[in-house]
Parts: sequence; structure tokens; C-alpha cells
Amino acid sequence: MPNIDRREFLKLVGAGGVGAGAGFMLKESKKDPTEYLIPYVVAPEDFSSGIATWYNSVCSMCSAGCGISVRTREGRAKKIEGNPSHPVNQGRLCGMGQAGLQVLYNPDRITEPLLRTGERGAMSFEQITWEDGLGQLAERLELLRAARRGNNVCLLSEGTNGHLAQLFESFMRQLGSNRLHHYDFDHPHTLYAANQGFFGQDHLPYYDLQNTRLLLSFGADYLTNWISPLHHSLGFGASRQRQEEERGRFVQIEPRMSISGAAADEWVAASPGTEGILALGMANHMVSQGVYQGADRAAWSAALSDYSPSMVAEQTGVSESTITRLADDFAGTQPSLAIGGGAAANHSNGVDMLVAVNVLNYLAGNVGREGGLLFNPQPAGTVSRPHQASYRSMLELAEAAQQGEIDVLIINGTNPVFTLPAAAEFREALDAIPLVVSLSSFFDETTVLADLILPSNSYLESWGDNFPEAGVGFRVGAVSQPVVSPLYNTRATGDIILSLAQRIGMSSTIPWTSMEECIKDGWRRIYEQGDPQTLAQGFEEFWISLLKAGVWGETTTGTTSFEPDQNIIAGIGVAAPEFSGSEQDYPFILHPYLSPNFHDGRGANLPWMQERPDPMTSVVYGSWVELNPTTAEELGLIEGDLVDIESPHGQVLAPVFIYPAIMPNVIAMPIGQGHSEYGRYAKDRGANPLEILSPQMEPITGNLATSATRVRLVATGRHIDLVKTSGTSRDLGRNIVQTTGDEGHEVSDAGLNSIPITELT
Amino acid sequence: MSLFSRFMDGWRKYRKPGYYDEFDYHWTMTVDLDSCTGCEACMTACQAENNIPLVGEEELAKGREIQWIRIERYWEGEYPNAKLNFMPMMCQHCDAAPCETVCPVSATYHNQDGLNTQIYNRCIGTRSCAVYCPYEVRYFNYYNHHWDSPLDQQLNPDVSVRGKGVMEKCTFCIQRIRDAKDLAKDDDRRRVRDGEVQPACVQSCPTKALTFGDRKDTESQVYQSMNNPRAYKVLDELNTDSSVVYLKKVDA
Amino acid sequence: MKISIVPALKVLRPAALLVLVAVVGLGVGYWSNATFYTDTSPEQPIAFSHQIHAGENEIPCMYCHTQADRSPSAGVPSVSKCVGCHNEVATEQPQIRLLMSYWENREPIPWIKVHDLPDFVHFTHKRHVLAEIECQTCHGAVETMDTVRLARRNIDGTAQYDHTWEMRLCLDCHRENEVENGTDCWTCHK
Amino acid sequence: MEAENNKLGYTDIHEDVVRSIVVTGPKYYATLATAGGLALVCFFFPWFYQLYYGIGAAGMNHPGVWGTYLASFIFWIGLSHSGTLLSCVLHLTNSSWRKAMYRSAEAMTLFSLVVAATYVFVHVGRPWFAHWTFPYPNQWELWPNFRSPLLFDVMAIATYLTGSTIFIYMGSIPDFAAVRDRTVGWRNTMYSLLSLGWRGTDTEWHRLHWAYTFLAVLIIPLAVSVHSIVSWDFAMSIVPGLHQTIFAPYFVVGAIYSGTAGIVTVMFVLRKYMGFEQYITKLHFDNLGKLLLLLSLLWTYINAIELFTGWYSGTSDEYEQLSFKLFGFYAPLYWEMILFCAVAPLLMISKRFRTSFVPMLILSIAINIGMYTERFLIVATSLPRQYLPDAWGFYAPSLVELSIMVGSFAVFTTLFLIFVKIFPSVSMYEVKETMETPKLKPAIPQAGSPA
Repeated sequence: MPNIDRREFLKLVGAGGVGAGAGFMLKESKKDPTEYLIPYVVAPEDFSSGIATWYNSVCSMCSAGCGISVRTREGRAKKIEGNPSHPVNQGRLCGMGQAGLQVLYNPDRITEPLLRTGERGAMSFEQITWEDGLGQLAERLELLRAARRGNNVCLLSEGTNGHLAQLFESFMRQLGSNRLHHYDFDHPHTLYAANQGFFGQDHLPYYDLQNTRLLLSFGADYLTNWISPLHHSLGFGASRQRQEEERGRFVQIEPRMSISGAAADEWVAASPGTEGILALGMANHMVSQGVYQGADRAAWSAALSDYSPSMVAEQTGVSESTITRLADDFAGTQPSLAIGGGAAANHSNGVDMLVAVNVLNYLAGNVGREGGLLFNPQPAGTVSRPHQASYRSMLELAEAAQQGEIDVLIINGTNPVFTLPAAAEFREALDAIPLVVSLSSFFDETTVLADLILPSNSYLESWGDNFPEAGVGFRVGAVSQPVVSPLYNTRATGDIILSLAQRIGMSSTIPWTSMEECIKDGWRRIYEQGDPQTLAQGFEEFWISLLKAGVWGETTTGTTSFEPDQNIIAGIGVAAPEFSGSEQDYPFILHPYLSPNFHDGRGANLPWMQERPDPMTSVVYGSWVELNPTTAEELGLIEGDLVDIESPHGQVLAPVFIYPAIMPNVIAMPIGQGHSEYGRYAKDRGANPLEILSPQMEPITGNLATSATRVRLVATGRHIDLVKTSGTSRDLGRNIVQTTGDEGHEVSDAGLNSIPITELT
Repeated sequence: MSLFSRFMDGWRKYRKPGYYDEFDYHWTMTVDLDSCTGCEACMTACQAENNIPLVGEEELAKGREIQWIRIERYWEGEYPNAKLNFMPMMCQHCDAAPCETVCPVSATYHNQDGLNTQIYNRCIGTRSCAVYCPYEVRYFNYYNHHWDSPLDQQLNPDVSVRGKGVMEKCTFCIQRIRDAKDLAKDDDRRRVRDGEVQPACVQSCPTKALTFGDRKDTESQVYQSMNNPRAYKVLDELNTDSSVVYLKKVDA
Repeated sequence: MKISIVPALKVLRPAALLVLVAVVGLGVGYWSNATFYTDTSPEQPIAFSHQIHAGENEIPCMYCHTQADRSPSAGVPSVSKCVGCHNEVATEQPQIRLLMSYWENREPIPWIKVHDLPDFVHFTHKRHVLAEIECQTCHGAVETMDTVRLARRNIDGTAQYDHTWEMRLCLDCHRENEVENGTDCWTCHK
Repeated sequence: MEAENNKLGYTDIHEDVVRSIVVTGPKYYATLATAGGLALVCFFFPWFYQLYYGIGAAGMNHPGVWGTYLASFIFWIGLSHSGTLLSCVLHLTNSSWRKAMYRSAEAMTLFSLVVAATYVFVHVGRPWFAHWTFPYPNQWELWPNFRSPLLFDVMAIATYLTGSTIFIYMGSIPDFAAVRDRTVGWRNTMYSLLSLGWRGTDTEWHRLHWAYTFLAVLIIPLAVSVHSIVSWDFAMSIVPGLHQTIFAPYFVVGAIYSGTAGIVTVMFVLRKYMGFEQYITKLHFDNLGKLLLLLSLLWTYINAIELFTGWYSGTSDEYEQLSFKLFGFYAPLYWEMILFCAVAPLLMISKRFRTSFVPMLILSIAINIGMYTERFLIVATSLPRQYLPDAWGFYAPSLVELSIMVGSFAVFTTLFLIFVKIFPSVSMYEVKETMETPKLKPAIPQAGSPA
């Protein structure tokens, strides 16, 4: 070893030191960071970490009222699933229902009561306390009530039924106001009217899809948004999975193929608005062919005389042979069922059309028969039906507001500014109202215009109950209970109303202090009407078991007999549809349809819904306008070309999508996108076709004729790439989706654990 | 047991296609194309159950969707006789899976339940399995996904959240299978009962088009329905011997 | 002339020496950290002693970690649980006063995690407890620890302290006891 | 050629070569700086960004999960087949014209392999775990999947890398010695280390030759196997357009083809800028030209076969893939490839073309562009369009990818530039072997010359 001089030594020491330091830090860096273990202060008794707890409740994403059971872990909702014991959805749940979690956990929720500081719609609010907010509102209401001007208070809610609706009713009655409105864009006013008019029933019958063997659907997209889609899907599946000969057959009659159309065995394109005429044409055929042998046959043939298949054929664009064939099938296949809805029902002749559908059912003897159309008993709880606001009543409301007859408008959940056509001028009406209060928990188009925002809980945080309309043929009710404690400083709608009531001093008639009490009370009454053998167990037990099961039912069915009287028969008839805009200026008929993902737009703030490809087109995050290939060719348009859709009442911009199954003179647009507000996921995305609808109404119900607007297309010359997940939607003869018709390769081995063992030696 | 002999054990297994003489269970799914309405409830159910990230519009435009189960759509014919056929497509859990042979680190392998499994924390992201998979059901995490708070509170604690550079795919909701087995053990049963375990998609399907169960149990619903004369397997000519059986659409 | 590689090597010696020393230093540094700085028993908000509870007073583990036999996670007792006893027991101890202050403020106690498995590992206490595996097998002789620290069990049964778990240890045990599908990845990974 | 070399004495050779190492002009530094800078900016920065962001930085998607990274990988592996393989073959066949160029050729092999290896890390999603692909005992008691073609790949490339490193190093020991004796200071030290005390005794020469030949024999099958295995990454899949038995020979031929073209390019550069006019002559270009011509014909034939297979299969899957390749979005690239790799090389039929330097340079570059395109098309036209049309997508490289691709050439150049300053880029002793031993006694007594 050579003698090391000082420098050398220092060098070595330095090297060693650096090395050691590096080594030390290396090990240090490999150690785990500190994590914490936070226990409860007092653990709730139904909680245990690592184990899921399930709560049964009711879905409020649409009006169908499916039962849900929510899986929670460590006090957080993890997944929503169908409640197996609920007869409406029997454990199944649609995508939107499952996306309810993103209503609860939506990053754009309103977390505090807010008071407007700046201009209306300028989104300038300040946080206030609940005391303050409720105080201000109560004060206002009390003044009006004292001044006998309670009628100047309007409560505009989303379609609610059950005891919340009841609470609304009594609250408004106490205020002395008859301005209680439930407004849903998609409420089937015409269907109610038609059943009222033909069957004389003020509630919907039960359509027994499960047991029917031939379903004729006149425009009703029963699988995605017609009344109770989940229940219909169950029926559809069940009937499809029956043995070959028993297998149900489904025929869809609509100008643009909907999901139900795709699922159907046959899709018939009748020109928009003529579905009713088509139905009567078939009825005519059935009567004239002597299929119908009722006593009042003569009356029928008289009433239907001017709907000869030939005439109908030329009006509807459906060939005469098809009409007669369908009619024969319908009469021949037993049991069969005809339903109507969707665009067909939302037309200028909607009610008559649906009556015509009922006529078909009657003539084929499907009324009151299993596999046909069964009458529901009176629902157990109050339903919002009497207060359902049609388009006309919304116009009247706007009118009243303009007249200054409305001082306070309380909006709960619904979003009329978005779902009403611009022509309704509802936004302007709001400006004329001194105090607009919103109970919504999202900044939707209506809420941003509010002066006072009292954010309500999401449905997963609050008490409620629901009596599914058009239910399942017998009385069903379900209780929804909070599955998680409120995330933010929000309150349940019911509680808000209750505390208002208390402040105004209605405690005599509205005694409850919380919604839970209110509902429990209501259910006590239902319980007491119930049959003795349930009574035996005592209410508390009943209540507990109700909360456990989440649903309650009573197998009392409605009336089965039905005889239409003569003047009804005489009055049967469907007028030709009326469109706004002349055919030469506006060559196309606009067919807006409820998007399977966003319903009437309420789903647009749910990222899962935005990311889920549209079932028919696979487009995500956006809207589009559907054109028939030939039409597109004539106009020289390809997928992604931006076009202006112009109606007499405005225009919207949307990219073209070439849609193989739509009539050449019809263009279709999904409803739901095109929000100007409503959170980061929905804001400024796509276009809203409702804006340009002409304010045309069905005369009897005042229902908006959504598909009665003519439009023209103006190419802008701009082009975007539609964001969609499908590559090529033709299978190029690869026989991927096989049908029993063609001979595909049979399954190679359906045998047991088929692992090819080839021992190598 | 020495490392070497263990290694030799593994090697012997490798020499046997499918590794196993016999599966404990043989989980199988059948899809009735005749009842499928393309409503995509299954997709949302899967997203919720398996912590599938939100990708965002830009990334979707780049074709980076992550959908463990997706609905494929195939148009047939032209107006007015156009038809649209839907086909749910998820990992077929092939017994002769091309993806399993190619993964250099065995991050994907066949387990004794006949499942084609993916171990996220073993994956190094060569993406070769996705190339080898003829069904295109393997999805890659091109970057670290994130959930706008509080959306992350919904994440399922039984399923790990995959980070960037990892391949992922349908697992037949293996966490549910695990729980079901756990339950079976609790009441001293050797086997899971039929219908006791259902993947999220099957559970949510509104038309009951999907059925799931153990193929080895001849009583099971899935066994019945996979012996339906309409049964066929997609891309069967590739001899992937898949565990998802489709029932043909009825031509009526 | 004589040609050899040696002179060239000679030239390199000092540099080589430096590198050598540095490398040795690296090893030393790493080793010293790994041996002397392995305290896995962090300062807890309350100096709770398992030695006193589980050891001297012989309170069974399941008394506080109630869920160990029915849930994947053994569970940490809620504050109320502690208070349940300490309303009477040793109320004058300063640490108990501390506990009580948490209780009065209705605050949870921010315990610091000692045993922590990665998020991709699925470990269920339930199955292991039901299989009658002593808690000590994995957690070491907790009843002797004043403050809990990491422990792990080697295949020969010897406990080893202040070391994190490794996959092979799980595998060893699973093999030894012939656990059903004990070596299938998805049994323990998620 | 003899004529040319006669002008040279042993001394001149040494002086030329040593000069090329010792004397460094500003030009060199300038190029080195640019190359290095380019490598840093275009290769490493984007890569680090990608490491941070994830593979999403590249243009890959579903189902186009492989992209230019893999194309580049194959390309560089291919390029690597130039040197070592070639020089082995020529060594065994005793073709003397090889001797002037093989050193640089082998260097190319080495460095393109290095770049290719780097691409593996660029390609995978979690490179920090890439070592899991090696079978080493670990605490998880896990082994890699020995059935995976990718694992074969790792092994093959590792072996090939080692083999060619040893080969090139062994071949240059005597030259290291020679340089050692002509340099002083740190260079002297370095070379005395590198030359492992080489004296040039008979035994040493004997052993060297024996070992050298042995390695040459060893490496030829290795080289062939490496690219066959690389081809299996694709051929063993069932992707339409990739699942073909022709792929192994296809890749091997393609590899040697592009490799040889690469050599032509490099030799031109050496000749021009390192002043080796007298060593690298028309003869080399002529011979390489012939070789290239042959390879191009082979390549064309195999391409035809590939198309035929696709067409003859008659399945929609293969057919769609084919028609997309020929007439789809990337069709221009395809025809460009055909032009560069199948048509243009026919020019080399004329000796005049083969022996003229600049045209050969241009052609060689064109060929490699074409070959890169081929690799790109293999990935980009087949993966996104497989069996299920609904899942079809489209793949186009992103900026990051392109820049990394460009950067990789810079990396290669940098390495090569460093190489020419350390290694004697022309094998002195072997060039000498090609000359008649001088009648007169040598100018200076020297070591490192054949006895």
C-alpha cells in the first residue's frame, strides 16, 4: 500500500462519506409514508368496516319509480342495484338509475344556501345560513298569506308522488294558493287523456308485455323511456326467452328507429303523425273482415268506414298489404297488445291517436285480459296527476307572471327553462317574478336565474316514498330512506317545506317536524286500510319490515270489464297531423326524441352518461342530427358536417350522422344535450332541439306537440369528427352476430370443462 | 421445497395447455342476442363496480375508451329494411387464450376457476396481450386517471384502481366470486350455489339476456342455456375456446 | 521492449481506490440505516400500551378488534369503546385524561398505521382468524409490546421484527398449510 | 485495388488510422455537439415527458396499442444485422474486400442494437419494472413466462448484444495495441488497458484467429435467429396480416437488406469524412451493390408471397387488412416502400451505378427509408383493424413519437461518432494482410504486425 498523503486521504474520506450518505438516503427513500387509522368516535350499530351494508330505497332518476338497493361501505354509497323484491324492476336497474351515484357525488352540487347578489343569471351568489334563507322566504310567504294574496305563490315541482306531493298540496292550500304545478317534459298527458276518454279511467292501465305474444307499438319507445322502461324490458326479455312458438313478436311503428325499434322483429316506418290513422285503418280491416264479432259491430264499422286500408296506405306511406297483414296478425295472435306513445303521442292529434290504439286493443279483445291491457286499482298514495302541468298550463303560468300575478315562485327539481321551447318565453316570465326560489341542488338553467337557492338533498340522502304509476297491475308502494348522511349543508325538500310551514304557523294542519315523521304517519294510514292479517303484526313491525324490504304491495287488481258506449265509438277518428312551417320552405320534419342517456336532459351532468356511447350511434359527449343516407347524399352531406337546423322559431347547430333507419323526409335529434349551465360535464355541449320547437299544442290536453315542427337544413361548410366508439358498424360478411336464419358454426363444445389435454412426453 | 423444484413444477404446468387437468369451477356467461336491447345498463354497472375511469372527451376522440364490457352494433340492410343488431362484447375468458401465452411476465394467466385473470401490479405494459386478443377487449391505461372529487368516494374498495401503464379487462367480477366463495366457506359448503354470484352486468341486465354460472354444474342455468340449440361462440374459428357463449338472434 | 497491462492498471489505482471506498460507503450507509433506524413503532397520539391491555390484563384481542373474525379488516375500536372501560378504570392517568379530552370534543383519535399492506393486496382477517391462526403469527408478540412495531413470521416460525412483509412469506405459509388455491395470484391480489 | 494499396506502406496505414483517432478537427466536435444535442432534445426530453405522463403521450389507442416505437425497434434490430452477420459470413468465406469495412459495420451492429434495446424501455408502459422479464430468483418466487415470444426476444437480443460486443472487441485488440504504441498519455493508458497487453506473438495471433473464426461461426445462426424471433412477436399472434409463416424469413431478409444498405451509407461517410479513400474503394461499393441487389430481389419475392397469402386466404379479415394496406389511408406509404425497396434497387444491375458513390449513397438511404416504412406499415395497418369491425380504430403517431424516432438516429450518430474516436475504424492488421509484405525492411520496427 503506498503511503497516502493528506489530499489523498481527504479524497477517500469524502468519497466514503458521500457513498454512505447516498446509501442511507436510498434506504430512507424506500420506507413507507405514514398512514393514519381514524376510528369512529361512536360507531353506528349497523356499521362495520370492511363489510358492505345494503339499504333499500327508491330510484328518482325518472318517474318509473324502480326499487333500488344501495351498497354502502364505510358510510359511503358504492353502488346502486335493483331491489329484487320490488315488482317493477325485480332486481334489475337501467344505466341511468345506476348513475344516480353521480348525482350524489357530483362535483358540481350546490353545497350551501345561496342568496343572489348580482344580476339575475350572473352567477353571483353569497353564502347564507339556512336560518337566514328560510327566514327570508317564510317572511315573504307570511306577508302574502296575511294579505290574502297567497295565490301569488307558485310551487313548481318535478313530477313527485307519494307523501311529498301530499305535503306540497296541503302546504299550498294553507297558503291559499292553487298554483301548485308538477312539470315534467315527458309526462304522458295524452295517454291519460286517451284512457280517460275511452276507458273512463283517470289512471294508467297496466300493459302486460310479459305475457303478450304480439306487441304493436305505435311510436312508444317502451324499452328506454315510455312510462316504466325497466318493467317493459323485463317483459320483453321474458317473452323473448319463451319457447320458439311461444316467443313474443314485437312490431314497432315509428318514423325513426328507436331502441325498441331495433329490438323489434319488424320495424314499420309510418310518416310522422299518421300512426293513429294507421291504427284505425287496421281497426277498419279487422271489423270489415269480421274479426270483431261484438254486438256493437255495426257502430264500429260506421265509425271506421272512412279508414279503408287503401286510403290509410296513401296517407301513412305504409303499404296496404302491410296494414292488412299486421291487422290479421294482431287479431289472429292471442293475446296481443297495442301501445302508443313517444313522438306519435306528442303530436297535434296525440289523444285521438292513442284512443285509436285503445280501439285496436278493444277490437282484438285485449282489454282486461292477461297478455293484454289490465286496469290498475286506485294507487294507494296520492299521485301528482291532478297537478301535472301541461305545456298550456306552463304558458298560463308564464302569462300570469308577466301580468305580475306571481310574487314568489318556488322551483323544485324541474328545469323548465331548458325543457320548454324558446317560444314559450319562460325565461322572460321569470324576470317578471320578484322572488324566484330554487330548491335544486344543481346550477341548472332555471336555478341560475333564482334569487334564493335552498339546495335540497339528493334522493339518496333523504326520506320519501313512491307509488309507481301504471305500476304492475296491483297496488305497490315503496319507501325511500337516506342511505348516506348528507354530504353537504343541504336539506331534504320535504324538510324545507315543513320548516317553512312551521315558521308561517301551519303546525295545526302540518304537524310534522321532519319528513320521516310525515312519511311514517302517511304509511300508518295506508297500513290501517290494509288487510287484517298485516294489521296483526302491529305498525312498528310493519314499518321496520317495510324499510327492510323497501317495498310494499297488495294484490288487489282493478276492474276487468269494459264496454265503450255508443257516442264514444261515434266520436272515434284521427285528424291529419298539423305541422308548423310550410313544406317548401321547411322540407324536413324534426323528430326530437328523449336520449336514452340523458332522458329529458337531467342526465347530462352525469359523466357516466356522457361517456356511455349512445346505443344506436355510439356517439359520446355531444349531440347530432340523424339523416337518411339518401337524404344526406342529395344534400351532399357526410358524417360530421355541421348543419344549421332552422325552424320558423329559431335554429340550432349540429353535426350530421348518417342513420340507416329513418324516413327520408324526417330528421331526428336527441334531447338532453345543449345545456348552457348545469355543471362541468353538461355545460356548452351539443345542441338542444327543444329550443326551436314551434309552440303547437294538442287541443284537448294542451300537451306540446313536440314532433310537429318542420325544419330545413343549411350546410355551414364546417366539419368536425364525431366522437364515437364504434369503428365500422357493418360486419363485412363476417357473420359475427348470427341469426337462426343463417348457418353459422355451431358452438364447438358445450360439454364440461373442455380443456384439451395433450401430454407432452 | 427448493426454489428450483418449484420452478420445475411451474415448468411442468406450462407444458400443459390450460395448465390444469380440471377446473374447480368453470365460470361461463351466456348472452342471448335475441333479448339484448342494447340499453347499455351493463356498461354502467361495470363502470360502477370495477372503478373504470372516466376518460374524457379528448381521450375518447383519440380512441382511448375503457369499457370492460361494450355494446357492438352492426347494421344490416338498407332503409326501409335496415336492422340493427347489438352484441355485448366482454373478455371471453378463453380456455386457450392467446393473451396468456404472450405476456412475458405472466401478468395474465388462467386460474383454476377457468378465468382469464389480469394481475395489475405485475403488468409491465408491453400491451402485447391486447394485440393478441382477437376480441379487442383489453384496455390500456395510457395515463393516470383521476376522479373529480368527490366522485372518487364512489370507488369500490374491493377493486384496485389501476395506474398508468397497466393493462386491464373484464374479470367476471372476480371480487364477487371471491366473496361468494367466502360465504360458502362460512356455512361449510364446498361449493358456491348457482345464482349466488353474478357479475355486475348480469345482475343489472333489464331483459335477463345475460346469464352467468358454473358450467360444471349441470343443474345450473348457464349450463342449460349454453346447450340451447341457438348457442354459438364468436370467432369460434380461431379456436380460442372461449367461456362466453352467445345465443343467436331469432329470425322471426 | 516489454509490453504489459500492469503500468496502465497502476495509473488507475487511485481512481479505482476512490470508487471502491465510495461503494463500500454506500453499503455501510444502507446497512446502518437498515439496522439502526428501523424503528417501526411511531409516536402514537395516545401512548396506548398493548403490553398493559393484552399482556398484563390479558384482554383478548377480539375484545377491541371485534370484527377480526367477520370482516376483512380487524377494525380499530371506536373512542366510545375505550371510554366504556376508562370511565372507571385508571381515570387519573394523564394518558386517560388525554383520551377523555378526545371523547369530550367528540374527536376521533388519529392512530398511526403500523401494519400497512399495499392497495393491490386483498387480505382478509376473517379467513385467517377462522382458520385459527394466532394473531401473533403475523403481528408478533403484541402482548409484549409497549408500543406496537412491525413484525413478520419466517417460514421456520421465527418472528422477525421491524421488517415489512414480503410476498414469499405469505406464499410459504399458504404452501405449508396447503391452502386451497393458496398460490393463485387472485387469492391475495385485487 | 491492388494498385491502390501498393501505394501504401504499413506505416501509412497506421498513420492514417491513428490520425483519424488522435487528430480531431472542429468539424468533428461540431457534428458531435449537434448530434448529442439533437439526441437530448428529440429523444430524451420527450421520453422523460412520456415517463411522467404515461404512454398516452404517444399516439397509441385502442385497438392500435402498438406504434412507431415497435416499428423503430424492429428497424434498429434490422439495421443491426448489417455488420456482425455480414462480416462473419465474409470472414468465413475469406473475402478479402471485407476487411476494410467490417469494423465500422460491426460498430453499426452494436449501436443499433443498443438503440433497439433502449426502444424496448421506451415502448413498455412501466419500464421501471422491465427487469421482471429476466429470470432471476426473487422474493415473490415468480418467473417470467417462458412461452412468450417477447421473452424469447429479450433473451435473443441480450445474447446477440453480448456476442457482437465480444466479436468486435476481440477483432480490434491488435489494432488497439498498434494505436497504443503510437500514442502517449491517457490514450496510451486507455489503449494498453483495451489491448490487454497484446504483444503480437505467434501464439496470440493463432489464438485470436481461432477464436475469431469460432465466434463468427457462432454468431451467424444467432443473428438469423434473433430476427426470426422478433418476427414471432407478430407472427405468433392471430392478427390478420401478421399471422403468417413467411414472417421469419421476411424479417431476416429485410433485416440484412436494410443492414447492408446501412453499411453503404456509413462507409460513404467514413470514406468521405475520415479520409479512408484508399481503404474503402469502388470495389467495396461494387460488391455491396451486388449483395443489395440480390437481397432486394429476395425481399420483393417475399412481399409478393405475403400479398398472395392475404388474397388467397379469401377471408374478409385478411382481405380487408390487405385492401387497407394497398388502398387505404397509408397506401401512399406502401407504394413509396415498393418504389424504394423493390423498384429503385434494380438500378444496381448496372456496374456503373454500383461503382458510383453518391448514387449508391442516395439509394442506400432510400432503401432504409423504405424499410422503416415497411416496419411502420406492419404495425399501423394491421393492429387497428382486426376481427371485429365495430372495434376498428385508426393509429397515427403523435409528435412525441415522431420526435423520439428522429432522436434515435441522433443517438445512433452520437454513439458512432464517439466510436470512431476510440476504435480504429478500419482494421489495420487485416488491411495489411491484403497487401504483399514489403521487400525492404520495414521503415520502423513495430509491434502489432503479422510475423
